[in-house]
Amino acid sequence: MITIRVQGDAIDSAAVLAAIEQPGAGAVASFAGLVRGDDGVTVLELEHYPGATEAALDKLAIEATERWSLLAVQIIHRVGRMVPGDRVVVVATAAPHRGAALDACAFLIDRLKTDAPFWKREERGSDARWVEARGSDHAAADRWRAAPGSTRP
Amino acid sequence: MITIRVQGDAIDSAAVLAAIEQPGAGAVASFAGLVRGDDGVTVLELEHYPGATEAALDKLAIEATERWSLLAVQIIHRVGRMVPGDRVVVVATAAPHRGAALDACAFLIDRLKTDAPFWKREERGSDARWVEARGSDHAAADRWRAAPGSTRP
Amino acid sequence: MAIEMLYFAWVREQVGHGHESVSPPAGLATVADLIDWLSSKSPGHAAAFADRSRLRAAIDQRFGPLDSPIAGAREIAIFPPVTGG
Amino acid sequence: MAIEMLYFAWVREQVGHGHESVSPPAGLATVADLIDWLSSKSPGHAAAFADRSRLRAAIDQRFGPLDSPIAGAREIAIFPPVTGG
Repeated sequence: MITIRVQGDAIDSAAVLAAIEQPGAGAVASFAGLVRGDDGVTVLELEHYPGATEAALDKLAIEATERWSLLAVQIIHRVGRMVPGDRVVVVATAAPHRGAALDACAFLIDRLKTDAPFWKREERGSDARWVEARGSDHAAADRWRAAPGSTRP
Repeated sequence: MITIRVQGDAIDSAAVLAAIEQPGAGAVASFAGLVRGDDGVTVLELEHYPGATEAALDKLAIEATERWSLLAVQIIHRVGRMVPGDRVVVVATAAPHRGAALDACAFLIDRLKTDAPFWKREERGSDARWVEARGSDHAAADRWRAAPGSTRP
Repeated sequence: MAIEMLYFAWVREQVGHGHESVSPPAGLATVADLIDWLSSKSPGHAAAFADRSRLRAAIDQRFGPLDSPIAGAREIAIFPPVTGG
Repeated sequence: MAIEMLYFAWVREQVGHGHESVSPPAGLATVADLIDWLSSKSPGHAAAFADRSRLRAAIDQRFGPLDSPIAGAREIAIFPPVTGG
């Protein structure tokens, strides 16, 4: 039960959670990435590669279901212009047991940062710049490649 | 910003998520534990130790805020009679960065299982039994004692 | 001095009630001593306290092993290992 | 054979548009060769492609290094390292 969505509209995280709960799911983990409002950013704009983005997210979700015992995965990513407080991405996982739900959720958000074709552009008033990729994101994503199976914590 | 609640009413996870999002929080992680409906359980009853429960949850939340850079922690635990699909517990964390939010959320639910005075009683039709503590829960909780700091994944 | 005893889960069910005020004799040093003494109160108490390995305790709401001292305690809870979350 | 080029983020901004159809000469083997050739199209292309270490590519929507072969490719995207999530 994989749901992937790339959308311009605001993400309704309550709807995501409501949709992923189901019989047999003893555990639901979720992660929301929000536009931070504490470092002067007034607008965050997300560009993506239509088609390739959805394929990359789908591939990640499939990898998660192969790696952990999951009942459902949802990845909803917003694109376009956002303001501080807006949700950029919501990832949710449902599983019989908590370890799988928590690990898969962390895996998906870590790997999404390096494997899916999104680009962030920050505006601070009239100043705009494209966000540079961070080495720490690659380190977080690589940990999941180095260590197959559950390795939490 | 620690919120602890032990309640007989259904847990509104959308309200928990809405309450924890705030300026500066780039990351919100949540976990919901649900009554599973796939193993014949018709009713799950949760008993607790009033006063001591809230104190134990508060202590755990404080330990999390000392260990990770968090903006907010919410732990909402339901008690009384529940049916499959009902949320037993919702844990949510808000942090500037995703690693802290994800790790602290996993820490809280792992440690809650062994450190807070709740007892589960399962009914399957007319048969009722108290749930036995599981060694795997202690192993999960102990990992956080053995390894200070972030160790994900 | 009176101690308020609290029982939870199947300990409560086997004892037959969730709380009781008891006045143990002088000389009881630990929770385990108290449990020995309580076991003689009724068959229910005896059954509930038969297997020490399945019991946990809190003294004035602080969790501790069965060899924790009870001197000065006002509230002592006896219960099975916890199973929340 | 015509290749549909796609550009994203600051690569798109510097090139000046998000897509274009190009017909590279025979003999270009890799994405890097294609980038060399594209660089002569305009000052914008030259600026966008100046620093290879900052460029990533996808050939027919499959992500690959700049030395990936382009034989038979219909859509090639050039872009900076991704920054989503």
